[in-house]
Amino acid sequence: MDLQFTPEELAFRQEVREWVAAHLPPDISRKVHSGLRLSRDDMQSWARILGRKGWLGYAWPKAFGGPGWNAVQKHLFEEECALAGAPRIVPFGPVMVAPVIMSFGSPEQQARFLPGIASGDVWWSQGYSEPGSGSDLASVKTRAERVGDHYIVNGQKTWTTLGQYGDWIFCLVRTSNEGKPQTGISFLLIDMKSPGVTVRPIIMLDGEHEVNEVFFDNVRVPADNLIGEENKGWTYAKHLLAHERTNIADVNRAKRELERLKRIARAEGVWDDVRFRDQIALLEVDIVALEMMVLRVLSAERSGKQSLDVAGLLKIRGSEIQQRYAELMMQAAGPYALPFIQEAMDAGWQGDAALGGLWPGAAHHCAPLASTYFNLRKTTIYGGSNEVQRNIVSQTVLG
Amino acid sequence: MDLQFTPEELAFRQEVREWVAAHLPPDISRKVHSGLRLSRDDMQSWARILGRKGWLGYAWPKAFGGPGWNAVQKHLFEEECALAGAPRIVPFGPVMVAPVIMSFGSPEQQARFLPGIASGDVWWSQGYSEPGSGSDLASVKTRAERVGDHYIVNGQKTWTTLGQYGDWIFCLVRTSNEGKPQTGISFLLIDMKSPGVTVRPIIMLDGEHEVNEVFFDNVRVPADNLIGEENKGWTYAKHLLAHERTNIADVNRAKRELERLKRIARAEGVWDDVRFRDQIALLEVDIVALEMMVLRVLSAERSGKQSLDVAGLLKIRGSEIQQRYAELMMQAAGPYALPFIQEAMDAGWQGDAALGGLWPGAAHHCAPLASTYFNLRKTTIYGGSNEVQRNIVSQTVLG
Amino acid sequence: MDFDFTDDQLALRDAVARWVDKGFGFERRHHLAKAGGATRAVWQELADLGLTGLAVPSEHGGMGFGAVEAMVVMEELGTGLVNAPFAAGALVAPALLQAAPAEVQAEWLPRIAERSALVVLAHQERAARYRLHHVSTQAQRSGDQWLLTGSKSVVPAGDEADAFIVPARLSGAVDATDGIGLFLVRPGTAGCSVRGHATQDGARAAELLLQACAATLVCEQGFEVLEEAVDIGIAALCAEGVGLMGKLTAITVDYMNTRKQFGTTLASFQALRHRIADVKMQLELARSMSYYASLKLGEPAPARRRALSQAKVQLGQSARFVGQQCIQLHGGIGVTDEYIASHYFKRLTMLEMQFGDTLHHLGEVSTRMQDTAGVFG
Amino acid sequence: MDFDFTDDQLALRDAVARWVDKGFGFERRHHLAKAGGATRAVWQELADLGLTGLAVPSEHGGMGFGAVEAMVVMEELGTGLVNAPFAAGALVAPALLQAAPAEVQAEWLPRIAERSALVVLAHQERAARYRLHHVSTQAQRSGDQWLLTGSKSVVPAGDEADAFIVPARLSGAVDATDGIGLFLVRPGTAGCSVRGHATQDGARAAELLLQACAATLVCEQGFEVLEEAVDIGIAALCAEGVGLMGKLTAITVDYMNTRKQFGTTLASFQALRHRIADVKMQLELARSMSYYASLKLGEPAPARRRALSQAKVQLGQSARFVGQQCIQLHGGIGVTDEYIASHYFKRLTMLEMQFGDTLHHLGEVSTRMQDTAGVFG
Repeated sequence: MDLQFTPEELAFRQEVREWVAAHLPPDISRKVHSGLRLSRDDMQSWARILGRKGWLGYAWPKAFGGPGWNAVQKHLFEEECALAGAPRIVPFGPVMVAPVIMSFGSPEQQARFLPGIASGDVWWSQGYSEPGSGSDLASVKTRAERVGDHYIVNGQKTWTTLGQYGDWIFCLVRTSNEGKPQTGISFLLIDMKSPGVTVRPIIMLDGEHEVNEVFFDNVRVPADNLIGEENKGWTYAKHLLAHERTNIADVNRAKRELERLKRIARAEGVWDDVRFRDQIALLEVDIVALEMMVLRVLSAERSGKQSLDVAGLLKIRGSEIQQRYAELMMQAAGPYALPFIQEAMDAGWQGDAALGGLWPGAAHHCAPLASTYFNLRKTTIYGGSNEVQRNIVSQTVLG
Repeated sequence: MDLQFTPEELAFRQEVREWVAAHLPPDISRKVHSGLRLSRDDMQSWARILGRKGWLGYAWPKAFGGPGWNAVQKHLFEEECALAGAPRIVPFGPVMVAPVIMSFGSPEQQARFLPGIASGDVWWSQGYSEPGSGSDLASVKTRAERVGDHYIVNGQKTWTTLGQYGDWIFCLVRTSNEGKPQTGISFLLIDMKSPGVTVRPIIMLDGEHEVNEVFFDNVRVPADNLIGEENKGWTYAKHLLAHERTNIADVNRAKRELERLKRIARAEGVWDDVRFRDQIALLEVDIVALEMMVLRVLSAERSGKQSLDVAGLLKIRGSEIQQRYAELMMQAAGPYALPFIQEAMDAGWQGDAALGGLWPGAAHHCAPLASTYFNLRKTTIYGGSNEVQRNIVSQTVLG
Repeated sequence: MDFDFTDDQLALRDAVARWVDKGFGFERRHHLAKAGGATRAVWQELADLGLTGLAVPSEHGGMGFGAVEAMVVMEELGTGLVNAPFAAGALVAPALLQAAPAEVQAEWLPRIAERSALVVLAHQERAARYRLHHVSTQAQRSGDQWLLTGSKSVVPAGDEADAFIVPARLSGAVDATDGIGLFLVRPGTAGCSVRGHATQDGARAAELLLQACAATLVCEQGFEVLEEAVDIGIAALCAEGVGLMGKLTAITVDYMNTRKQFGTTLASFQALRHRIADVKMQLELARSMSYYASLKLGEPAPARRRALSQAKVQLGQSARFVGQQCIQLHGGIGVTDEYIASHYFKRLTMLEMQFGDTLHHLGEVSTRMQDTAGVFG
Repeated sequence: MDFDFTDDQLALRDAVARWVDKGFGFERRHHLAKAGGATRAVWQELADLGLTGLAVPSEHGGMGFGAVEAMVVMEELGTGLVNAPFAAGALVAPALLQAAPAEVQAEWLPRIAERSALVVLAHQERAARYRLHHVSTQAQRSGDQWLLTGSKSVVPAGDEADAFIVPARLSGAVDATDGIGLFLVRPGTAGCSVRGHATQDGARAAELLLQACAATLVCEQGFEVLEEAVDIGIAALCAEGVGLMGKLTAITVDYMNTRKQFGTTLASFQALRHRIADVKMQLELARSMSYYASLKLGEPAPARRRALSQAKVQLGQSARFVGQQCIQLHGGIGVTDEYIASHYFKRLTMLEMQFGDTLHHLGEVSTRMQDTAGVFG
């Protein structure tokens, strides 16, 4: 047992740290550290920078052009990116669909799709959820009918994160109504520029356009775009979910945000207020405990000696912690959390210069706090709601 | 709307206060205020004092010799008794079986049983729970077979509080196996001195003998002791449960114990510790809110204008508050909560005089604190566990 | 001891409820919020119902109603998610103006009651957090007039108001309770700049900058009046919160009884049923403490302050739990702008940051604790 | 970064587990507790296994094992609900004696390792609460010997110990960190009175009264040694707590899968299933922080103290939740003396009141917070 990283791991971390420091655009990291709005360009330019280095697919095996890192290295890479204020990698391409294509796609599909994912040039979206499906993902209603060498797709997906930017979308579609709901699902890749695809925004409670509805109206999709076998899509989707790793806990982001919370608490004069400070101290304990749980998983993954089935716990705890730091930041702002000035979410916003510019009370850092709190309510709902996660955890405990 | 009591109510309270002050034996109230062990004599002597005044059956209508008080008067009486440090009235006779006898018993049964209950001379026990029944009270297995003018009773009851002192016990017994479980239950009064009745102690986690198992081995019970009709006992039992009132919240006791917590916090030097004091402040808010909820119920009961179906909420909250003040008292004691010296639960215990007597550190008031904390874990389990109460509350909310 | 409402109070409740039903549906509310926050139009409609004169003494043309009537109205405004500055303009401002000279009262109170003037308290300063006695805005006498210099933040409906009541320091250190005067300032006066903005809960507020701005004296020793007015504001928030929570709970219950997952309604899952039982608990505790808050407003300051802080602590705990859980019980739809539940949630959240948050008032409760306990303790 | 156990550590764990399985069942444990608390007999059995020498340096006949081995043993002792003073005698005492002069070490450490002497820390004073620097017991030089006067409370296994390590004040105010010496006191010395008593968790403790009692000097500046030894004690409690919680959870899971209510097992009720998921969460968080506690023991004092306080806060939260909920999930049987779960609950509860409670350590975490965050922060 050892809490320290090996010299090799430390050297690896140092290499990542220096590279990130040299390549992450300062205007982007400034936005991330301030909780401000990221544009499509912000996200994609960072993806392309990583892509050029070969690190956008940082979890990919060497056979597919990835760096072939082990679990600890992946974690250290994630940590360095998070602490440096890099945008989170938009996961739908490199983290979600790519492993499915690697495992179940044909060599032709791999050659066709993986390079664009690895470079960050092609933006992928996820087409799982449908209106009414909620936590019951297998209740897929979007139909794909085989007609000659095409599928004709009709139906609707929803909660498609950043789908307004999507070039391609991977979808669960229903190709059969026989048997259990899970057995008639196929995994289909769809070009979002195809005729009949419509993307409509869903505005979230914080006023932001982050998710979408995607409609399919007689969309013709070449049969070549089917991954693996027809009606086996649920298997591939489960494979994908099983590969969601410790990053589900988002503990590195939590560490960065805890540091930000401390800065905000200082600026708002509550750092020395014993009651407020105790709340930060409790959160700090929560984050250390979560990080230790993540490290335990990494150690178990690397050594293979002990299995540690705590993915559900990491999701539950990680999401609760995200909500908690957002809540404390908002409460630190006090009355200055109340204003709602959407423009203030953009970096460089100066507001009305007549009153000295900036946010009311000139408390500019307070601008995104309430919105972030509202936004992060989603974390206990998406990715398998925390209620569903508790079902899963109790299954492992009670049988 | 008015938070003040009427002059009549205030005069009533004053009358009760003065009477209790004059009649409650100081050695008993000292034990109650210190959380020490009450003997059978302590409980029964207070019951008899109340009985002589006609106040043991304080909720009884005038027709049966009660004072005929309204809901507010009953509450004020309970409050004055609690704050003065009177023992809780052992409810099985005057509060539980008496209303059933009044409503469903024959005039002969009323004449035979009520006087002994009203005077405090006859100690009643409750025979509802059985091994394995838990929260599912209708799963009664104790059988009563009619043979001539007697029932022959066989089976076992459990969790019989203070059953070791019982003269009589009212029981739910199974007289039929037909239909739903609820339909074959009868309500039977059994003399505990009958041959075949055995009482065995259950020692609780705090080391105290508070509850018992009661065994019935071919016990002959005169059919005259049947209340109402055979197989209708579930109806009577439900009537009894419906008459459990706001006292279920035990808010008056909570007020008394909060005052004691403050005294203990002072003595232990944590009254001025902002962290500990905040915990007391939070509990104080909880208790005020619970008391307001109780008062709302009383007002609704008296006026009949608005109905307020919050019995489940009162049970849940009241029990949580009891557990919380006990926990805070224990934590206030700090290391002095650790010793377990059973004799110290008796008033007047002086311990080993060689070391100055009394509790370790001479912190005598710490003696019962951990035991009380352990003991009160029962409050969220008994009387319909808080989980069952949440089922009931959700039924009223969701249908 | 009586918690029944009188027939008049029930009629008042019905009047507000009818106006909400007929004229203030979600679409209008949503539209107002999107357009940058509620406008004077809604305030005007409440004036037309006679409600703005609720707390104005009858000699000034108001109804001279008390705390219970205010509570009844606030609860219904909460139920309807009405984002008009009613508490600020119709409850807090009249309480402050009670301390004003007769001629100031005669000038403003009838206009509040009858012609819907909107007067609001502008007390929040940058470094004050929730401490009412932290006042750095300076008041200086210049000839026969008072000049104020300083700035105030997040003034409710600040760019729609006809006047501000501004605490300003006549003497003493920045956090002394003595030496705080109350002044009336009109927008448009030289040296008074107002910058309005929308708020997270669909209303408006403003940043107020005073630079040697002429002001009318309300009273020279204003701290106790300020405290009492803020307590009135807290009671109003408590009642509004009860309305918000009650309606949000009802919306959630409806959703749970219709929305299906895994082939059955949400309402059939025991874990969710227990959650709604806990929601009901928090709602009823908050309602109990809202009654308590309103009924304690007439007590002497120490008992009143303690009670109002207790109530705000309960409100904070209940609003947080009910808001968060009702959104969670909805799932995805609960976090969208198009669905009404998220707007109830946002307003419930913002109650926390007004007139002192839960930690602030927990501190007040802790400081003011006595040896006794309970409602009458 | 590696959380695997070595084969030797796993063998150590097995050895303790086998002893528990064979020789320390619930009946024996229950009997010992009823008879007034664990006796030297259990300590002797642990000595026979070689465990009392775990932390004693090899030059004194011990195994010289480190923090991870101590954690492994404590976790198993927790699993087995072993009420012997192992942490006090085998972990905390050797840490304190490290600061002693060579001859004192040579006298006591081999006896701890080989002949099962029981030496315990006696530091708790009436007014100190959890502050280690609050020491009012006085040490005075008289000729060539030291005389101690004062009293110490709730000394673990105090009436079964062969010696006490007693912090006493050489100089300074009652709460100064300077001027605290450590002394070794033998029971039976003139002026040393010991009054033993049972504890809530089935062990024993004692009240120690010193009246000009002759004592051996361990070290004159003892505060830092004391702090480090207490941190070792905290890590031991964390590990024991993990063992206790793990086993109590397993007992509860078994019960839920067998006990029927309303015609079905408890394990089929979703509300209870979610509760056990939350129990599992608290267990795994506590386990994570137990690792953290042990692995941080070797760090410099500021980082070590911060980490150990963080771990104790987690232990407090987890032990409270797991203990309370596992009892609740059992229903009535859970609060009886005859059933093993209640004894796990009582021991878990008492962890809170040893070496500083959750609020105390939350204060430590708060005071020691830095700008950075996380395990390596």
